[in-house]
Amino acid sequence: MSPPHGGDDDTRKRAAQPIRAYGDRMGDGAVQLSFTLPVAASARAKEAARRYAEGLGLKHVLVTAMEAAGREFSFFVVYGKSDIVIDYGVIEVPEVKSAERTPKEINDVIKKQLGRRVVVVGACTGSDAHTVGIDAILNMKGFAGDYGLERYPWFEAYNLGSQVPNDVLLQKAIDQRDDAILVSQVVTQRDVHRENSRHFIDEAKRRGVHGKQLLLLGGPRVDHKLALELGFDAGFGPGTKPSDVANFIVHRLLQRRGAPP
Amino acid sequence: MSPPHGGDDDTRKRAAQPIRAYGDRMGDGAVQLSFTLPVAASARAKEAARRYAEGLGLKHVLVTAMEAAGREFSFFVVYGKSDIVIDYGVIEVPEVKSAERTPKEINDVIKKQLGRRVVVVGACTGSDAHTVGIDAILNMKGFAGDYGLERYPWFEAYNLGSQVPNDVLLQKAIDQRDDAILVSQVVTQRDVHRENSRHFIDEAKRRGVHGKQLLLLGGPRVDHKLALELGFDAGFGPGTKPSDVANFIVHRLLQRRGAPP
Amino acid sequence: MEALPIDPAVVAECRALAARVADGVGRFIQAHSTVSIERTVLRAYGAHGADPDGVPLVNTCVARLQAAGQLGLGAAHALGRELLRGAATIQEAAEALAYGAPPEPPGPGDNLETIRRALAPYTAEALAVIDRSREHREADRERLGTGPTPLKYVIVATGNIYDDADQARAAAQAGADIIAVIRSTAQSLIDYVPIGATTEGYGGTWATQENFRIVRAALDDEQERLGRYLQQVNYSSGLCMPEIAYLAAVERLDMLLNDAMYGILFRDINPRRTLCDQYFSRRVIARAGIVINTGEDNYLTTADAVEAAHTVVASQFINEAFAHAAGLPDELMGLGHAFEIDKGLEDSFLLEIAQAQLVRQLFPKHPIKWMPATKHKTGDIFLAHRVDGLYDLVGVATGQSIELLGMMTEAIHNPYLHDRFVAIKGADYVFRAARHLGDELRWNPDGLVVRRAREVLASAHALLRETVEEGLWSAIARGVFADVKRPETGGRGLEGVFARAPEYLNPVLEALEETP
Amino acid sequence: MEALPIDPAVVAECRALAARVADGVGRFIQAHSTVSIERTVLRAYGAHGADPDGVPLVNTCVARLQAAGQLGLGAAHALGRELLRGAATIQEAAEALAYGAPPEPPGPGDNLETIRRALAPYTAEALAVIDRSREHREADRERLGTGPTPLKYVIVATGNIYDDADQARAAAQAGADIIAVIRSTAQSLIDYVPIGATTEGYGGTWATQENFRIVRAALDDEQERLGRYLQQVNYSSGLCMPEIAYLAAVERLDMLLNDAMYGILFRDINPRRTLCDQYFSRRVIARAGIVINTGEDNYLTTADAVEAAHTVVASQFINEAFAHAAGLPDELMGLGHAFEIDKGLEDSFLLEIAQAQLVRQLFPKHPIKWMPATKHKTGDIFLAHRVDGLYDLVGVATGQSIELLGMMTEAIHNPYLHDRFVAIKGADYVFRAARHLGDELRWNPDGLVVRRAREVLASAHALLRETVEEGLWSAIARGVFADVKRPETGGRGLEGVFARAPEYLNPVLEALEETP
Ligand code: B12
Ligand code: B12
Ligand SMILES: Cc1ncc(COP(=O)(O)O)c(C=O)c1O
Ligand SMILES: Cc1ncc(COP(=O)(O)O)c(C=O)c1O
Repeated sequence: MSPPHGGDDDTRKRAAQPIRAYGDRMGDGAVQLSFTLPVAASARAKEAARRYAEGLGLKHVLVTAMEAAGREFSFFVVYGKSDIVIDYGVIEVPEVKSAERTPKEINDVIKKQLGRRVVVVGACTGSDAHTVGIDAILNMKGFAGDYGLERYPWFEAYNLGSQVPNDVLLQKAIDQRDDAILVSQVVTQRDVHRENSRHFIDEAKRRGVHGKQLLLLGGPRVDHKLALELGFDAGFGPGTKPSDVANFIVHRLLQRRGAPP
Repeated sequence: MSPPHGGDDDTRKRAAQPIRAYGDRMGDGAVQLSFTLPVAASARAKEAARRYAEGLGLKHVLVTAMEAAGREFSFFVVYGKSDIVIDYGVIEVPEVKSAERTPKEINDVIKKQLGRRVVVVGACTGSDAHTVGIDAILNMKGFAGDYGLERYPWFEAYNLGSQVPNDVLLQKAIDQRDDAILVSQVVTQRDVHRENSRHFIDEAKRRGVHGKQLLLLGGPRVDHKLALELGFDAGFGPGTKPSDVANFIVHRLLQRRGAPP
Repeated sequence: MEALPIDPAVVAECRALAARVADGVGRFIQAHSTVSIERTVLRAYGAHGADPDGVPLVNTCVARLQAAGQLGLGAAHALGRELLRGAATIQEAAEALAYGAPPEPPGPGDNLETIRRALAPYTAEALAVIDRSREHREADRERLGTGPTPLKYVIVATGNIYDDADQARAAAQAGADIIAVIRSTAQSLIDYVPIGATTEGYGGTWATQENFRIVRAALDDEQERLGRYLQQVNYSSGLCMPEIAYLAAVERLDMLLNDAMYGILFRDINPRRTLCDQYFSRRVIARAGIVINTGEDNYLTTADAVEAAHTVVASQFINEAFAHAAGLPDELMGLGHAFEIDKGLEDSFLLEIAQAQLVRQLFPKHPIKWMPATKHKTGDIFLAHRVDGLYDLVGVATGQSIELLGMMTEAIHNPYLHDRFVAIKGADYVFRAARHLGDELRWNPDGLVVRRAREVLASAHALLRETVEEGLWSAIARGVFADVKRPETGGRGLEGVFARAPEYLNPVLEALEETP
Repeated sequence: MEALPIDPAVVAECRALAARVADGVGRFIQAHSTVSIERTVLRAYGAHGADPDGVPLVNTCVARLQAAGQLGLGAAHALGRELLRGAATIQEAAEALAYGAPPEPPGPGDNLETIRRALAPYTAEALAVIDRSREHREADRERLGTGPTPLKYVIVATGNIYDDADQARAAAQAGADIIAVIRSTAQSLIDYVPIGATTEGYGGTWATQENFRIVRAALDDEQERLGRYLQQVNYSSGLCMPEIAYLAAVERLDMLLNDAMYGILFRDINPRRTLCDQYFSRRVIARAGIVINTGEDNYLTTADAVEAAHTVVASQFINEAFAHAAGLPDELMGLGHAFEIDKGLEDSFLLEIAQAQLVRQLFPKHPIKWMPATKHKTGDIFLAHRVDGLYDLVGVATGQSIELLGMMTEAIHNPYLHDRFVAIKGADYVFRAARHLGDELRWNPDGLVVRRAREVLASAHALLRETVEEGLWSAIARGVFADVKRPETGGRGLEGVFARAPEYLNPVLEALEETP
């Protein structure tokens, strides 16, 4: 899945680079679709599926499967060709930026340049009980062989666990004068993660934390772009390692002190 | 897959019936996509995939997988919501029409009403060597427990096999004064089946067979609509049974003689 | 499948150790009750309805009794006294307790026997309602029959009960045997059962009596068309575990997610609370003839499935012991386990077979519930669907009773209508293609599968031994299960646990405890 | 996997019977040659190029000799005579034969030994070219190594050789070990090998020497980046079977679809023609160290995989016998078989295991090639991908050597770039997860798998016995294989078969036949 940062982060203006989807022959625009329509399987239903795909702009539409997913529902697999061309050259994506230090280097730099332990608190907020993600970042054990922040001598990490109301988390962060607050949101049905996160930011603003402590958002449907839009300082998606997070926090703290990041 | 005929063949004008795709909640427009873009996996590539899906008119786009399908190719799985509404009420599909007689009834009606054996010839044409489909219709063994036309005492069926040039097939049909010619087309890459079929019809016209002998087209990507467009009398897709074909032929022959079909 | 050569003596010892573990907290359970147990008693007697704010009558009743320091006697005690004091109906009595004058302490005439006698017809009726529901279900099931095992179990979770009902029907039409309506994210932490039909939930739909009815009605209708009995599942779990057990019993649900440990570990519900609640709810469940689904599969979402496999087995023995203590026969114990080993590991498939077969052998009469890969799934739906194919294969080869079908969109969203369809079609293929694979297989006696099964059992045995020594409270507090630490007095809902007074009265429980 | 208990005596008898079957037509083969064999001889000597209409020089040469009634002596005879008459080079000699004065019959001085001597340096060079290519391949393979078995074999088939090369690279990057470029639909019926790079084919891409080079160059480059030897496959099949074998040998291809029966049954090529051609082409292939892929899997696309399973096995024995007769060692025989049983059948998975393991056991040293489900796949890509998951599982459990990966879009189109990716990722998962499953499995000796394997072997044995009795020509004519009937003198290309004259000369073949 997408590397949370690093990789292709060359944001200088690029030359136009039109790209199309590719299946059989370069640029053929081949796309696979599947969906369900609320009608019984029949020749008419298949035709409806074909038109549906055409409605999406596909040509040479092939309804390759029509399955009776229920008495009144048909599931379709469809292939077609799309004319869409994307100019890859103009695509820019905000990416989390920081030096790529090893955990040891991170500890060293905190010790030398900040001279105090970095305090962070994290939780899975709202009614969300999925702690595996935030645990992966904070707990000793870490994630994919990368140790969690609890294990960094120069980090002081608090993990409040799951189902933590936004104001409880913020209060704790204020009490401890944290450097960073880590919010995890995993349940996303009907955008409840956005709603919760917006509410968190409103609360953070109300309490004057916003812009002072670093606010990090993470979860399987989170990316840096979304997090920025919602008012966080950074967003972290699937595959994030604890050291990615540590790097970002230290980078920003050093930046604030005007130190070379 | 679609029943080749029968089923929902009520072609009277229907009331408007708007339908949308359905995943989680009725009418949510949920659609799954997958495609490949010719760029290396990266945050920018993922964004390109998102825009691609938006280009297809999807909203709430979620790029759920970005996989390095090669050094310079990324494969994406995407979910999104489409606003497309299809009026199911106005959808009409031409369908092969005929009485639904059993093989025994078919033989009886030929004997009584036509009084002579019905002669048919079939082949898989052009460079296509896929005989399984045409064999399923013509050979004794038949398909899915339904006997092939060779087994009907009142049919005289010739199967020329595979890779038969259009003119060879037509010549044979002319020589024998066939009632029907059965063309099978299975290879469809870059629409070679349409091309072959068009050529067949042109030849059939040139030789005066068109409009005289019944011309049937079949294959996995054939349906009645396509066959009519190409100039055939009927089209048969996946799942066709020999008795469907026998029914159609007899129905048309009876119709021509003005007999009740 | 050929039995794996494991030592029956070790198995017997595990069972004995687990019984001792359960016993160790059994004394606590017998000496305490909880607000939700008491609310359930009131419901069983027929108290129903809510105030204009939606607070259920039974909650107000119990809260008031607790505030007045009278809950130690049990809600039935107060209710009976109201009857003795002239309330014409249970509802009138409950309303008096809830909204009338502050509850009075028992007076001199209020001896236990008098109260019990006043309640007697209602107690009988409370049990009769459950029994009638059970008979209704059993008659339907008898008449229509069920599909072959593994039974195909799917989840609906749109948040809107009407969509759920539609999707439940479609799933049944596609071939599902069992439909579980998943609950909204927050429900297990809420200390009351909402009322009425609901259309807004996140990650699931609220469990309410009316919602149970809506789905059951849809399935009742559908099963006649399909000629195959359809089972409904919900969650007797969280702070209202006993109440939901009761509502499910009345509404003819077939299965309930119900676990002695899940709420503690995964919802941070207070251990004392959950252990008391599970006892009472299982008494109801046993009477109602409902199959429980335990939640050991969940352990492997927070702990590693290779390292923590034995904790699943140990916990299953403990869950079994608790269930036995609550009168539940083996035939109603759908112990949970899962196909959760990291898909990237070499020979993960072998380890999964070992675990699945081990559990099958350890719990031979139990309708064990086999859960799909979840944690290691990603948004690549094609790979996910393939992983679920191997899962289905293990399921049919090892003779699992109930299979929750894996969804190719596990890492993406609550299942869509066609996700379920694709899963059912795929499972049907695998089950048919490998129907008698289990009869064919024999295992290399010196191989990895046999070794692994033995190791897991040995570790479970060791863990049970330790747990006996330190006691369950301590083991849970140390994070032995699911890598989650829960202190005995932490978590939510402890305030709802209270010591039974010497004159504590609960005729419903007494009757349930008399169930043969 | 544990060996299935089949009777080794029956296996030995099958082998002996098959040798007799091959022998029965061996006399015919030794007494005849074909136009494509002769064209191959000319190519081997270095004749190349085409006329302005694209008709290859070798075709014109041979056609002219045949028209002149001189082909019975062999093309080498005429070529050698031209050299003796003063042609400075092979090319000059061939051009003279093709475009010069009408070929003259041999004169008094044209005795066999003189001609052979005139050709001798060219004969040596013809063999040396093949040997150098083989050494080149073997050095690369040695240096880079290959992946673990089952080797992952995928197909590219865009019709455009440049797209094919891109897709071949992408497939290799995704993990493929072997890339086959499928041919355009009509090629096997065309009696010449087209020339140059091609960009328009249907259902595949033309097999030309230049196309071979383009793909090999791409793989040469890619394998260095990946540090894993990459194999290229094409088709030595159809009317130009021997010529393609030669071009492939020179261009360092690693595998060739090459079968004694496929062209007869599936392309309606004349049986005599194919049986002669297969002999010569296999002589080339043996010298070149190329692995053949036989086509028995195809039988199950026209015949039923349950009923006709034994015809696959019988044909494999026959193919093996023919290959042995042509000097091919077991290690180069990639006999084909397939996972083609109707997916809707109960216990189809068990039958597939039985067949896969049986073939594995019967041909232990052979790099057998296991083919995926094709016929019973539909446009439901999700189910198709799941079916291929079970296929991969059988492949790794039974230790197949080469696995052509199943494609979820099998029933739809020639594989797209990502179809291949999805298949490779899926196979990697299954192969890893079940890496040592084969070491674990033992089979119920009284079970279905063992019974089925024995039955199939017994039926194959009976069929071979019958075939010995009636002779191969007759068996093929009766439709014993693949349910397809092909009379000895029917089909295409019979006009290209001719009796070798008593003074027939073919030093290339002689040299190949001397290969140890
Ligand atoms: C494990 C799990 C559970 C466990 C949770 C145990 C626990 N203590 O966490 C249990 C079984 C309890 C559970 C329960 C439920 N679950 Co759940 N669950 C999952 C599952 C299988 C895996 C999630 C996971 O652990 N991933 C692994 C971690 C490491 O990945 P991650 O969370 O993305 O974290 C990484 C990054 O995102 C990032 N990150 C995450 N947070 C943060 C925060 C910060 C600050 C930073 C920097 C980084 C960061 O770093 C991590 C490491 O790289 C997913 C399906 C799936 N395969 O994704 C479903 C899933 C998330 N669950 C789901 C649901 C609906 C539920 C329930 C609501 C169902 C129900 N009604 O009963 C319940 C209730 C939970 C609740 N109240 O929230 C749905 C959500 C649907 C949606 N899109 O809204 C999913 C997708 C399953 C499904 N398809 O239905 N679940
Ligand atoms: C079997 C098969 C073969 C066999 C054919 C054996 C034979 N004698 O028929 C063999 C192995 C030889 C073969 C070879 C090739 N094949 Co092929 N083959 C298939 C396969 C697996 C099944 C086709 C089949 O038999 N279906 C079963 C029959 C019963 O279904 P059906 O044809 O649709 O017929 C039914 C109806 O359509 C209808 N019907 C059909 N015709 C007619 C005619 C009339 C008049 C009527 C009334 C009805 C009717 O009735 C039938 C019964 O219901 C398909 C993949 C798939 N699963 O579909 C690929 C497939 C068709 N083959 C394909 C290709 C590319 C080839 C090759 C060109 C590959 C190559 N380069 O080597 C070769 C060459 C063949 C050639 N020259 O044409 C592609 C075609 C791609 C495309 N869309 O263009 C497919 C889709 C595979 C793939 N994904 O790449 N193939
Ligand atoms: C035993 C048990 N109870 C409950 C749940 C569901 O959680 P909640 O109680 O939050 O609805 C699960 C989850 O799978 C479970 O296994
Ligand atoms: C042995 C063999 N030769 C050839 C082919 C391909 O057909 P064609 O000769 O038409 O290219 C196949 C098909 O899979 C085959 O198995």
